[in-house]
Amino acid sequence: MTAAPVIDIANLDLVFQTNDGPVQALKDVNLRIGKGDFVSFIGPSGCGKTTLLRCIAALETPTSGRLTVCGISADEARKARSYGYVFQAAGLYPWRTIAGNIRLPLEIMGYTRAEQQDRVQKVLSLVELEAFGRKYPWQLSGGMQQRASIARALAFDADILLMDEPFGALDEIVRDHLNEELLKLWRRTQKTIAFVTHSIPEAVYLSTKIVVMSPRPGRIAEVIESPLPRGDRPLSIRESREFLDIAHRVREGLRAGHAYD
Amino acid sequence: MTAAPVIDIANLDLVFQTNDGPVQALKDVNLRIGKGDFVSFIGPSGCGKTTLLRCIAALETPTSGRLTVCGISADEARKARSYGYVFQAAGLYPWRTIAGNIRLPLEIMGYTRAEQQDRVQKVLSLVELEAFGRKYPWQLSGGMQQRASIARALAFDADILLMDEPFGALDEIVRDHLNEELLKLWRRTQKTIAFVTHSIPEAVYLSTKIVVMSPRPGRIAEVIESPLPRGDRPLSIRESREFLDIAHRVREGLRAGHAYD
Amino acid sequence: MIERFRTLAAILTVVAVIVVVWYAFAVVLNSRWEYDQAARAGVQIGLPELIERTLAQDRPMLPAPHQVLAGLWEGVTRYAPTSRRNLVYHAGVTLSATLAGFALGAAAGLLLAVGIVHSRAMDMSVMPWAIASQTIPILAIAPMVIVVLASLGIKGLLPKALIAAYLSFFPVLVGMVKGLRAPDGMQLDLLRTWNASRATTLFKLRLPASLPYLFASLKVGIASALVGTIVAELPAGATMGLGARLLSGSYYGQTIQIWSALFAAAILAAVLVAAVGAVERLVLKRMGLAR
Amino acid sequence: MSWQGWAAIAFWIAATMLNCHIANRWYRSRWARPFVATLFGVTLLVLWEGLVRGLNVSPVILPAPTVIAARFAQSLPLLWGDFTQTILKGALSGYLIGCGAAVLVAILVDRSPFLRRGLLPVGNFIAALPIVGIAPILVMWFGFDWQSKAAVVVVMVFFPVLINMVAGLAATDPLQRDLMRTYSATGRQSLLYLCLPAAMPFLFNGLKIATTLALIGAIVAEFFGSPTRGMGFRISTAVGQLDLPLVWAEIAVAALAGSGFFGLMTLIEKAVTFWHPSQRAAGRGA
Amino acid sequence: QDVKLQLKWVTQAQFAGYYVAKDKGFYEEEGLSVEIMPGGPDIAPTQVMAGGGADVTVDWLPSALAAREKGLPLVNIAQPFKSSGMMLTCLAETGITGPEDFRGKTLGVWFGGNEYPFLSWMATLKIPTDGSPEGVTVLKQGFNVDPLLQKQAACISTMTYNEYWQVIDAGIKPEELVTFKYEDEGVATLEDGLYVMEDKLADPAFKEKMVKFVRASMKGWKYAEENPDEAADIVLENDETGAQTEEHQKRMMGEIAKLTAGSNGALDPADYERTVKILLAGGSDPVISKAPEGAYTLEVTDEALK
Ligand SMILES: Nc1ncnc2c1ncn2[C@@H]1O[C@H](COP(=O)(O)OP(=O)(O)OP(=O)(O)O)[C@@H](O)[C@H]1O
Ligand SMILES: Nc1ncnc2c1ncn2[C@@H]1O[C@H](COP(=O)(O)OP(=O)(O)OP(=O)(O)O)[C@@H](O)[C@H]1O
Ligand SMILES: Cc1ncc(C[n+]2csc(CCO)c2C)c(N)n1
Ligand SMILES: [Mg+2]
Ligand SMILES: [Mg+2]
Repeated sequence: MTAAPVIDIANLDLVFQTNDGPVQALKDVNLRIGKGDFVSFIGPSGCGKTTLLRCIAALETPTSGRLTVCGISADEARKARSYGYVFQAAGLYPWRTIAGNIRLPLEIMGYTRAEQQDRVQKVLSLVELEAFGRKYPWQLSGGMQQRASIARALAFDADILLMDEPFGALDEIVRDHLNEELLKLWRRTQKTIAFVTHSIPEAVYLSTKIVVMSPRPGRIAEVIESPLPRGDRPLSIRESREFLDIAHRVREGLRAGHAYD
Repeated sequence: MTAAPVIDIANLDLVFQTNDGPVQALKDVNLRIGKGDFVSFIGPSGCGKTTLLRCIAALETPTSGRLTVCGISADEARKARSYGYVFQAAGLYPWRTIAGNIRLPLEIMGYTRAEQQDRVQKVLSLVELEAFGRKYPWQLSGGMQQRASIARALAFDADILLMDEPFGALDEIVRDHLNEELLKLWRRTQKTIAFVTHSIPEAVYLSTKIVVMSPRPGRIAEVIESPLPRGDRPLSIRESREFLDIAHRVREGLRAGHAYD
Repeated sequence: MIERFRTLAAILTVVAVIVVVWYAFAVVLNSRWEYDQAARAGVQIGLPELIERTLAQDRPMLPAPHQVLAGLWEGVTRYAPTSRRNLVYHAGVTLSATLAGFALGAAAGLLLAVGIVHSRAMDMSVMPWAIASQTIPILAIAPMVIVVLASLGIKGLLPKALIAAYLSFFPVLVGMVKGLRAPDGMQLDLLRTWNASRATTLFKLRLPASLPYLFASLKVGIASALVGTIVAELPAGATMGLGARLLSGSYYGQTIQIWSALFAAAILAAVLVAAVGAVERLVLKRMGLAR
Repeated sequence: MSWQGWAAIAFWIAATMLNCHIANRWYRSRWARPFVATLFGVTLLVLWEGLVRGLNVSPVILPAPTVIAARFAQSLPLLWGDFTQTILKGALSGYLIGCGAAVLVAILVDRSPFLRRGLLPVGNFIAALPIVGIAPILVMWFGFDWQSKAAVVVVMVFFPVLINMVAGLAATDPLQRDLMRTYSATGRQSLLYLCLPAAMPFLFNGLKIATTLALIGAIVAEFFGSPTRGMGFRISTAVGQLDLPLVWAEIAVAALAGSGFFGLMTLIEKAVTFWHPSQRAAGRGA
Repeated sequence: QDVKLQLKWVTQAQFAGYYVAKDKGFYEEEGLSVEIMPGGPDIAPTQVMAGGGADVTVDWLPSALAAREKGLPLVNIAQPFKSSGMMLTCLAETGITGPEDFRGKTLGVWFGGNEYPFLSWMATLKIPTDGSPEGVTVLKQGFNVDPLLQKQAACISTMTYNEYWQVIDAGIKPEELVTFKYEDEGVATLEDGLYVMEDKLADPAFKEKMVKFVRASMKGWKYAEENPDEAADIVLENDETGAQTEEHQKRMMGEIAKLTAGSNGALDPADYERTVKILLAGGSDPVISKAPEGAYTLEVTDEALK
C-alpha cells in the first residue's frame, strides 16, 4: 500500500444518544485507506459498519477523533462530490421512474442531456434492468430495487464508492456477475471502494484489504491485507489455496466477535 | 411427502397492470406443499418469489388458477390467522419500540399481558436483541431491524410461516445460528414453512423441498426433494456428499434461468 | 437554552422589520388625509410635522403600532375583566364558542374521515358532498342561519359553535382522509396477514401514521373555528365577543378599536394554534416520532 | 307531516340502500362513483323538497329546491354577471396570488433556519387575523371593486397552504435526505428534486382546502362594500328583500363553482402525486 | 307576559325609547317582560319575524311593504318616528350642488332593505342607477363613512343622528359638505315603526299585549325626549359591546328627539299614503307593484292612547 492515504481515520469514537441512554457505536477506530484500494468491511450485525461508512461520507459526525479524506475534511470531500453511496436500503424516490432515479445525480451534477441518456442506458444494462427503466420503484421486486440503487451510484464519476451491502438481496448468479463487473469497473477507473458485506467469499474475492469488525462497542478487530493479485481475478480464484486461507482467517476473526459456538 | 397438501396451487397466473403495459409475474404455477414441509424458493431476482408468497398469504389476487390452503381459500386461511409473514423489508412501525413492534401481533390476537411479556422476551433473545427492546427502529442497524421483524413473526403461533429472505442482511455466523434455531423451531412445532432465499447452501440445509424458479414470466423450473434427513441436521452436514450434490443441482437449475454464462 | 435564545432573537428581528415597515406604511397611507386637511385649511405641511401627525390620528387609515398597542392595553387593563368594555371578557366569550365549535368540528371531521376510509359507499357519496357543503358560503348566510336557528329556539353559544364547527370540520376531514390512507402497502399487508380487524388497523396503524396530517389539519381547523365564531358573532345580535367588537369598531370607523380587536383575535388564534402545536410535540415525543 | 314528507323519507332510505349495494358490488366500474355521488345528492334534494313541503316551511325561511331551480333558470344572466365578478375576478386571482405566495414563503422558511424560527411564528400570527376584521380594512385600502376581494382571498388562503407546505417540505425521510447530501446537492437542487416532490401530497391538501376558502373569502368580502354586482352583494341584498330563492340560487352557483374547482384540483393532484400510497390502490411500498 | 322586540340595528340612542321603558319599569307596570334583541348589519328584521324569532320588530315602512308583497304579512301597529332622518351627504369639492349633478358620480347606498328610499328617489328623478355616464354608479356602502373620507364615493347615505356626525368627527367641516335630506326632497319615507305579523294580531290576547307594549314604549319615548342625557346613559348601560361613547350617544339622542317630536305613536295615514306613492313611483322596477291593503292598523294605538 504505497499510495498516499485517501481516507485517514484516527481514534474515531461515535456515541449515539437515545431515549434509553447512550450507545457507543464506534470506539477508537484507526484506519488508512490508500488511493485505489478496495476495502471490505465485515462484522456481525450491529457492529457499526454502516455507521463508519456514514462517518466517512460525512453523514454522521464523530464524537471525537480525526477523519480526513484526500487531506480535507469528510464534509469538504462530500461537497466536492467525491462520493457515490449505495445505501443498505434502496431508497428510491417513488415519484421518479427507475431511469429517472438513476438520472437524478446526473441532473444534479449537471451532465448534458445526451450524456445522461447514455449513462442511464449503460448502467441499466449493467444491472440488467434495461426493460424496467420506465417502471416505478414500487413495481419492482426487492432485488431489482437494490440493483437500481447500485446503478444510481455507478452512473456518475465519484472517486470514492461507499457500498453498504449492495448485493445482499441478490441471488448467487447475479451476485457473481455483478462482482465481476464491479471489479472490472474498479480496475478501469482506479476508484477507491469501501464495501460492506456479510459474505466472506465476496469480501475475499473483491478486496485488497479486509476489515473485520467486532461489536459493542464497534471496534476494528483485524485488518487483513489480501495477497491476491490486484489485477485479473477470475471467479475460479475462489478455489485457490490462498483464497481459502484468507477466508479462513476472516471467519476466525468474525467468530471471535460472537458469543456462541 | 405423504401428508395431505396444506398449500395446493394449480395453474396459477398473475399479471400486473402497469403504466407501461401488463407484466406477467407468474405463469402456470403448480405446487403442492404438505403439512410440516419446509419449502425453499430460490430464483433470480424478479422472478416472482415474493409475488407467489403474497398470493399464498392472500395479499395478491391471482389473475387465474386455483389456490387452496388447508382445503379453504387463501383468504379464509388468512382470516383464521394461519400465517406468520416475514417481509423482504423489515417494515417496522416507527412509532413503536422494538418490543412494541413484536408485541403488536400479540395484542391483536388477544394474548394476555403476561404472555405477551413472556413471548416478547423469548423471541428477543432468540434473535439476540435482548438489549434493544426499548429502542426505536431507526436506532437499529439494518440487520437488527431484520431480526426484529423475524422475531415479530415468530412471536405468535401461526401454522404456516412465510419468510421472504429473512436472513439476507445477516452475517454468516448469525445466519448459521438462526438457521439452526429455525430448524429446531420447525421440528418442535411441525409448522409448514415457505422460505425465500438467495443462498443455495441455506436452501439445501433447511429444506425438505427446494423450488427453483425462472424469470419472465415467473415459472417453476424444477422442484427438488431433499434426501437429507428430516430429523437432526448438524451444520456439518453441509460438507456431506448428498448436500453438495443437491447444491449442484440447484445451481444448475438457477443458471439455466440466467442469460449469461 | 441557546436554541431558545436564537429563536427569540430571530422572532424579534422579524418583528422589528415588520414594525419599521408598518410605521412607513402608516405614514404613507395616512398622509393623504393630512394633505387634504392641510389643503382644506390652506396651509403647507412639512415632513416632520406630517410624520408626527400621521402617527397620531384619531381615525387613521392604518393605525401606528404604538396606537394599536395602546388600544390593546387600554382594552385589557382599563376596565375590570368582567366588564363589557374589557377585551379579555370578549375574548373569553369568543374562546368558549370557538372551543366548542372546534371540538364538534374536529370530531365530525375525524369520524367522517374514518367512515370514508372504511366504507366505499361513504367514500363515493359523502366526499363530493362534503366538498360541496364547504362551497356554500356559510359565512355569507351565517346571519340567516343564526336567525333560522333562533327561530328553532337554538340560541346563545350553540349557533356560533355550529358555524365554527361547520368551518373547522372540513380541513380535518380532508387531511385525515389523506392521513389515514398514508400507510404504505407493506405496513397494511402486515396487518392483513394477522387478519387484524378494521378497528385494530385503524388504531394500531392508520391513526399513528396519520398524525402528521392530523396535526397540520387541526391547526388549520382551530384557526377556521375562530374565524367562524367571529363571523357568527357579527349578526348574533352583535352583542358580545371579539366579532361584535370588530363590528362596532367598524361601524363607527374606529380603526384603532378594529385593530385592537383584530390583534386580540390574532393573539387568540396564535395561542390556540400554538396549543395544538404543543400537544403535537408532546404526542410525537411520547410516540418516539420526534427525531 | 303530510305525505310528501313521508314519501321523501321513504325515497331516502331506498336510495341509501341502493347506494350501499352499488358501492360494494360495482365499485370497479367507471360509472359507479359518479352514479353513487349523484344519487346521494339527488336524495338530499328530494329529502329537502319533501320536508319543506311536508312541514309547510315558510318560503322566506327555506325555499324548496324546485322553487330555487326555477329562480335559477330565470336569472341566468344575473347569476353569470355575479359569477364573473366574484369568482373569476375576485376569487381566482386571489387564489393564485395567495397560494403562490404561501408556497414561496414556505420554501423560504424551509431553506432558512433563521426565517423558520423568526418568520413562521410571526407569519402564523399575521395569517391568523380573522378575515372579517381584515375585510373592511382591505376594502378601505383596495377600493370597492374585485381587487379588495382578491386581497381578502390572498390573506385567507395563505395560512392553510403555508402550514401544509411547510409540513410537506419537512416530510422527506432521512434516507432520502442523506442521498442528497452524498451528492452534495445544492439547496436549490434538494428542493427541486426531493423536497418539492415529497411535499406535493401535503401541498395539495392545502390547495384543496384553499379552494373553498377562496370562494368564501370573495363572497364575504362583498358584505363590507361592493359595487352593485357580485354574489355576496346579491346574497345580502336578496336576504333583505326576502328573495330567498335568489339567495339559494347564488349559493347553488357557489356550490357548483366550488365543487368544480375542487374537482379540478383533485384531478391535478391525482396526476402529480400518483406515487403516493394514498393514490395507489395497493403496492408494496417503495 | 313575554314580549320579544327585534331592533333594526345595534344598541344605540335610535332605540332609546324602548330601553328607557324597560329601564324605568314602564313595561313592568303594564305587566310585561320585554326582551330587547339588538340587530346588526346582516340581520333582516323581516326574516326574524318570518322565523317567529320575535313578536314585534322595529323596521322601516318601505322594507316592511316589500316584505308584505313577498308574502310576509307585516302590519304597522305604531309609528314613534314622525319624520325621516335619512340623507345623502356629499363632499362639496365634487361640485355637486343639486340632484342633477349626481349623474356620472358614485354614490354609497345601504342595502339589505334600506335601499328602497334611495331607489325610489332616483326613479322620481329619472336617474338610472346602472353606472352609465348619464346615470349614477351605486356602491354597496359598508358599515361606516370611510367611502366618503377615502373619496371612493362622491356622496354616501347618512342618518342625521349618526353617520353625519361621524363625518364631522372625522374632521370634515359642515361647510365642506352638501347634504340632501329625503325629507326636504319630498321623498321621505316612514322610518322606525313597530310591526307585527297579521295572523298573530287577529288573536285578541296578543293584541291586548301589543296595546300595553305600545303604551309603555311611547311613555319611554316621551321620557327620553324630555331627559335626553339620562336616556343616553341608559342606552350606554345596555350596550353589551362596550364600544359606544357617551358623547356620541348624547348627541344622537338630541337628533332622535327631533324625529320623534311630532308623533304620539299613532301612524298618520297621510304619511303612509305619501310613502306608498313614492314607492310606487319607482319607474320600471318599483319597490312595490300595487298599493298594499291592510298594511297598517290604528286599532292598537287608538286603544293604547285612550
Ligand atoms: N405492484 C407491482 N406492479 C407491477 N409489477 C410488479 C409489482 N410487483 C411486482 N411486480 C413485478 O413482478 C415481477 C416479480 O416480482 P417479485 O417481487 O415477485 O420478484 P422476486 O422474485 O421476489 O424478486 P427479488 O428476489 O428481487 O425480491 C417483477 O418483474 C416485478 O417488476
Ligand atoms: N440513529 C441511531 N440512534 C441510535 N443508535 C443507533 C443509530 N444508528 C445506529 N445505532 C446503533 O449503532 C450500532 C451500529 O449500527 P450500524 O447500523 O452501524 O450497524 P451495522 O454494522 O451496519 O449492522 P448491520 O450489518 O446489521 O447493518 C447499533 O447498535 C445501533 O443500534
Ligand atoms: C349594512 C348596513 N350598513 C349600514 C346601515 C346603516 N344604518 C344604521 S342604523 C340605520 C337606520 C335603521 O334604523 C341604518 C340605515 C345599515 N342598516 N345596514
Ligand atoms: Mg448496516
Ligand atoms: Mg422478492
